[in-house]
Amino acid sequence: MKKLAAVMVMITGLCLIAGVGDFPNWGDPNSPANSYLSTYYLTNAISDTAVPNIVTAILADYRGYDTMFETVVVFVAGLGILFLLRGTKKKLGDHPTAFPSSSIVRTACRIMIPMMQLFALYVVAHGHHSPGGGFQGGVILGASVILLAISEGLSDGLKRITLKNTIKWSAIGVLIYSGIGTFSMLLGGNFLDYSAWAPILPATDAVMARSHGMLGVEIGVALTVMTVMFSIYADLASHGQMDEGL
Amino acid sequence: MVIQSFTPLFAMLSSLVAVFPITLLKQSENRREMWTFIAAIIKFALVISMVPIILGGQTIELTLVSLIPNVPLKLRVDGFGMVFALVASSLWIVTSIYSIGYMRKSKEHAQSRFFACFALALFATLGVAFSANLLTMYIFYEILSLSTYPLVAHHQDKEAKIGGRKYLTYLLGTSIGLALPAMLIIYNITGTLDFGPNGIMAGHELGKLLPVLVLMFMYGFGKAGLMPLHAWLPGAMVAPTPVSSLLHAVAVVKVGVFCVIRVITGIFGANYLTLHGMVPLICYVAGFTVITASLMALYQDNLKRRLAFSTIGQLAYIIMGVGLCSYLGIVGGVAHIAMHAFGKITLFFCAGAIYVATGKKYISQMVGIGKRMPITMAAFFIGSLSVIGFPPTGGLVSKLYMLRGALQADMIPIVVIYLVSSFLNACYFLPIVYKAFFCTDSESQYEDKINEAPLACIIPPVITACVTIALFIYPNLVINLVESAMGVL
Amino acid sequence: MNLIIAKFNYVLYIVLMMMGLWAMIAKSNLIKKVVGLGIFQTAIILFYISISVKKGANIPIIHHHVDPNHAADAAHMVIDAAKYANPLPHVLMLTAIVVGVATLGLALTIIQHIYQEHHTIEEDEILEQLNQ
Amino acid sequence: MNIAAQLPVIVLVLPLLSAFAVTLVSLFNKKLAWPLTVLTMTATFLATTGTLCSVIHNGAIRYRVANWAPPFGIELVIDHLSALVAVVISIVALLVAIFAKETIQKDIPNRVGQFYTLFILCTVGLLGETLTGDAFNLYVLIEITSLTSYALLAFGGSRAYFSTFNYLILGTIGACLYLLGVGYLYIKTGSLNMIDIATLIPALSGSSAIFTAFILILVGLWIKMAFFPFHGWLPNAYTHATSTVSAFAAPLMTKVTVYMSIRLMYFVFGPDYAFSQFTGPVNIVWLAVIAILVGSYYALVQTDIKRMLTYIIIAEVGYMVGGMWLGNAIGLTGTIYHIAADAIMTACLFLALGSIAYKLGSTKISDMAGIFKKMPVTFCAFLVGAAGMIGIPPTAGFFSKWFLISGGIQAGQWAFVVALLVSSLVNAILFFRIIEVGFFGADDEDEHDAVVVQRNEAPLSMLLPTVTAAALVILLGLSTSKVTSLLIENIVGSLF
Repeated sequence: MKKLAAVMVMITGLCLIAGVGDFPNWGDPNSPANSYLSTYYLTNAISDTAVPNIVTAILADYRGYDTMFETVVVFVAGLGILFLLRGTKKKLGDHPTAFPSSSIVRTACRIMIPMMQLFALYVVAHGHHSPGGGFQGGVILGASVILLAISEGLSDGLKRITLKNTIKWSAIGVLIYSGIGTFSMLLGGNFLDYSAWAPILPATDAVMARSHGMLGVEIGVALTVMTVMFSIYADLASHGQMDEGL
Repeated sequence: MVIQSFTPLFAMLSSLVAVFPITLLKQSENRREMWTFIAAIIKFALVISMVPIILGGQTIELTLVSLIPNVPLKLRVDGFGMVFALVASSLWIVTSIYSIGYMRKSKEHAQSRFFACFALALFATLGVAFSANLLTMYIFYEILSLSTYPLVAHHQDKEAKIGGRKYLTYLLGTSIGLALPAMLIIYNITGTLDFGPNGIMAGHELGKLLPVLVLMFMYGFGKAGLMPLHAWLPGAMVAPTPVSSLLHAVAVVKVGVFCVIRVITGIFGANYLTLHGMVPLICYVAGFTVITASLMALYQDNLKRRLAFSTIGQLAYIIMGVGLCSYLGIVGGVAHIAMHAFGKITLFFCAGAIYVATGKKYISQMVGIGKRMPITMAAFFIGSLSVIGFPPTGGLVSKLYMLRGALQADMIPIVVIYLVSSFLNACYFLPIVYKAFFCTDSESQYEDKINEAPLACIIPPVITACVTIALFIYPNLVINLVESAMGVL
Repeated sequence: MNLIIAKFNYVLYIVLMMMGLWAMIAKSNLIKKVVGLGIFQTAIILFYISISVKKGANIPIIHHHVDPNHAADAAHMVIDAAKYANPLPHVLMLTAIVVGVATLGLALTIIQHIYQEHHTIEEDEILEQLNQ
Repeated sequence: MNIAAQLPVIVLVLPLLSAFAVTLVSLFNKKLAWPLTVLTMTATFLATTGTLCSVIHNGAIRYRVANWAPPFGIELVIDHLSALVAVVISIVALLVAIFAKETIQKDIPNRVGQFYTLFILCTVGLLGETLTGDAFNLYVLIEITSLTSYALLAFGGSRAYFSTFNYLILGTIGACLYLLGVGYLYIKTGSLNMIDIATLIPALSGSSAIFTAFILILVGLWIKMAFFPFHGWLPNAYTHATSTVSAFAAPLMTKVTVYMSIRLMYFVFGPDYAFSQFTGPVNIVWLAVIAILVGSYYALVQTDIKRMLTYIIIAEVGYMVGGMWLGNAIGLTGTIYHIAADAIMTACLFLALGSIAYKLGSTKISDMAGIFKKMPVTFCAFLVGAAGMIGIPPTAGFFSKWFLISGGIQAGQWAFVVALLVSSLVNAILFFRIIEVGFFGADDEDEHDAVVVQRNEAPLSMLLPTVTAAALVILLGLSTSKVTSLLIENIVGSLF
């Protein structure tokens, strides 16, 4: 069995490498991948969307449809894990129910958590101009909550964000994203066409409306990612029991 | 002349619709059987109403839905189909009377299922008779196979289940494994499946594929019971006698033969087959079955099994007659569907009546039975005369046609086969009758007292026996219909 | 030769991928399989990201000194695409990362359940139990 | 808002939004989850039907999401093929949604909302896969369907976990290979839009990278559709899942993946490219033949109906892959028609079996004794589905076989023709084994000694979708000509 697997892996690898010979050289600025679509994005994104971070512009606008489903993937992961783990009565094994944590850890975390959250908000909000965005910010936010659960114990963490709330806010996060898209439809544009928002936003032309729309969806993304990250942690750490874990 | 009319559809649907009241009225036997009757009579009346049109040289057509490019679900009534439909629908009425008597007397279970499936089978039979193309015919052929399966396995004991399994294995196996690919090959070559007056193959040279296709069709419609794919028919005799009589003497087996006839006349075309030298192939394959089945019938002690082998032989007769591809052969073959049907159903009715009255199944137990059941055995005698082809019965007429057809086609060996098998027929039927009536008192297993089966089991064989004689006197009833179709061809 | 010198990155990632694939197929420990899955996905992410590399290019954030509130000015800006790396693969891989996280989470959940049922995470032992 | 113009995206957005609505609503009132799901699925069904009508009348639709011109933005492409598949998905999803009520209420009363959310999102994923015109977007949607189906399939009891884990590993390998294939394509073409790539490929036809991409994408999808020799995960995963989930996954997952492979093979690489790469000894049709025979063989040795059906699915995948590799119009017609026919037939069988399992608690053949008397309507529906699988006219299964065999004859692939016929016959044996037991009781007991069984039909919410599916099997069969002339000919005609 192992030999067969080895042969299969070798064959797959050789096939893949055989295809590589035909690639353009690494870093070739004139390769099709680096010149065709990417040139359009690099040269037009600012005038199209007024967002200098091209990655954000593509992520939330040109390929916003992808990103919406990406957020759905996050949501599905959170919900799916919850669905599978909640309601199981059995214990996974012995893990300490009372959580020993030293005051050094707790104090350090107390200082770190607000800093992290502040930074996370910056990452979300400044995604247009610097590396960052909803996913990145959401993950940092989620990490801060997980840190809380680690330092104070899971049940303490769950007091801040209850399980019901994680489900609720993760759904609301995706709903914000898809809702913004749907609302563009109601305003007469295509789905996710934020420029349709221009007439109802104050002092905004179609290009800026795209920029604002992106901020909206990034916030939705951040909400979902944060709550799902915490929910996954809480589920896995306690095997769905939501008691003291880890 | 082609007439558009819904009559053939209504004729088919009359029995399909009856399935619902029959299944729903489980509690009340009388009302349930009344529905069977009403459906049977309506069906017969609708079929009869079309006879004058067909005799007038016209055909009736009706396109229902389009299924595949160039192949719609389409009905077409011509002389051939008419003969078959007339036989099936008239005999359904008679069989209904008979089965009510039989089923009640022998206190069968699941009678609702029985009558419902029966009605469904008749729907499919008429569907085959009225099909305008091969696909429509195939559809109804398969529906018939499935709807008769519960009838075959009706007794639900081990024997019945094995019989049912055999039944389905042979019929589905041949139709899916042989007929379907053959049909597809034809469709791919010609782009159509409509039965044409002279076939649809004209202009297409098949070479070595042709004999293969012919054989695929002949064996693919396994209901025709050509040897060596005949074993399902004796196996299916485990079914209650009304089933054996209507379905395995008339509807199901004749559907198989009818399909082969349609393929020979409507798909390949008689001229095409003659031209390509396929006649001997068809005739010898069928001829082999005729002789072998007759010989095997001689050795059967179970009366229904003997009848079954006789049926196999007679079916091959018909295929042989049509396979001659001569005018008279085809007329004789199609007419034989009707002639044989009435004769053979009489025999089955009698076998069932004997079983109901005495519980006896084996021929060796029937010595002297004529004294106890004279009417039944008299009908049996007339029925066997018709199957043998002896005057004054309809069987003679069609056999003569087929014999002349063989001469017309210059197939002397076929003439010999016909004669030999008639002799064999006589050999396996007449001794039964002889022993039933003319045995010495010491041999007789029955008292002299007349003790017939219930009236409902006696009237049907008498009626059908009378019809076989009537068909001898007025053969034109059938022959004209067939010839009207030949005129179209 | 060109294959190794000019495209060594791709070859490297493929080797990495195959290591992951090997772990997924041949390892008996379920956690190791999941680790293999992670390696495989990460290698693909690296593969994509290396597509976006341009010699001498910077990250794809446009240096501009236009007031973003007056986007109309931006339209007149001339941007030299060669100065910035290809942004598209980055976007695509953000998705792939997310998918990787989601798959990993679900896989771990299922492994927890498997452990609960069989008290082991060795595939052969589980199969033995299932075949009994 | 111009509803007609937005219809293609409404098909997706409607269930997507309501999935979250179901989550939120069920946090407060769990009883609302089911009606809301059924309502959503009904609306989705109407939307897909509307899209189909619009495609029939006005031709293919290309919808620009966010109003960016392709290839820069993502576009949805709704042609006759994707509209057809979308309608099939929405029909099956609607039927299963109705069916789910009782079983889910019984199995997981406290997680109803989560179940329906995952269920709707899985449908969204499937619909998205059919409608999208972007190669990378397809990957995201494949993952949405996969992740939701992992979660749904794993929830099915103790044995389900391990089988789902295997599915997860293999499914991820499949999806990753697809992703890698898209990467290879992207390197060579620089584009992700399917139609755009299709215009770039002819110039690159000799490239080994494109060929590798082709193989990667094909193999990736084969793993996901359980095509031989990658079929190992499917039987266990579908057998151990609960009946509702398998009734949803079994008809749709493999079929939509087949659709994707048609889309990529014929509309991205193009038939010319695909067939020029595989000529001579390397012939995919032979693999399909083996798949059909292997599936049929393993189906024969099963004693559990559900497991038997899963092996039939493997054989059916062989039908479809074989049909699309025959390289002629009628074979592809057969494959496309079979996507619809097989989805509905499989749904019919699994729904009927789910109802039986709900009442009986078993899906073993030997436990089916007297089932006809107990659940006549359900069993009749099962019979219709079985007739479809065997290929008895006028059910839809007959016509798909008709086209596929015709295609095989035209292409001269006699092995494929024989394999199809053999599999029909094997199916006949399989189902008549069940039918015999169902009608007449098990072998050893005599009918007259058997206990009198009371009629004990499944609840209406299960009966209704089952009977509808059975009716659809026949209806689709009778409207074959319409489906082919209105939809499939448009697709196939543009390719051959």
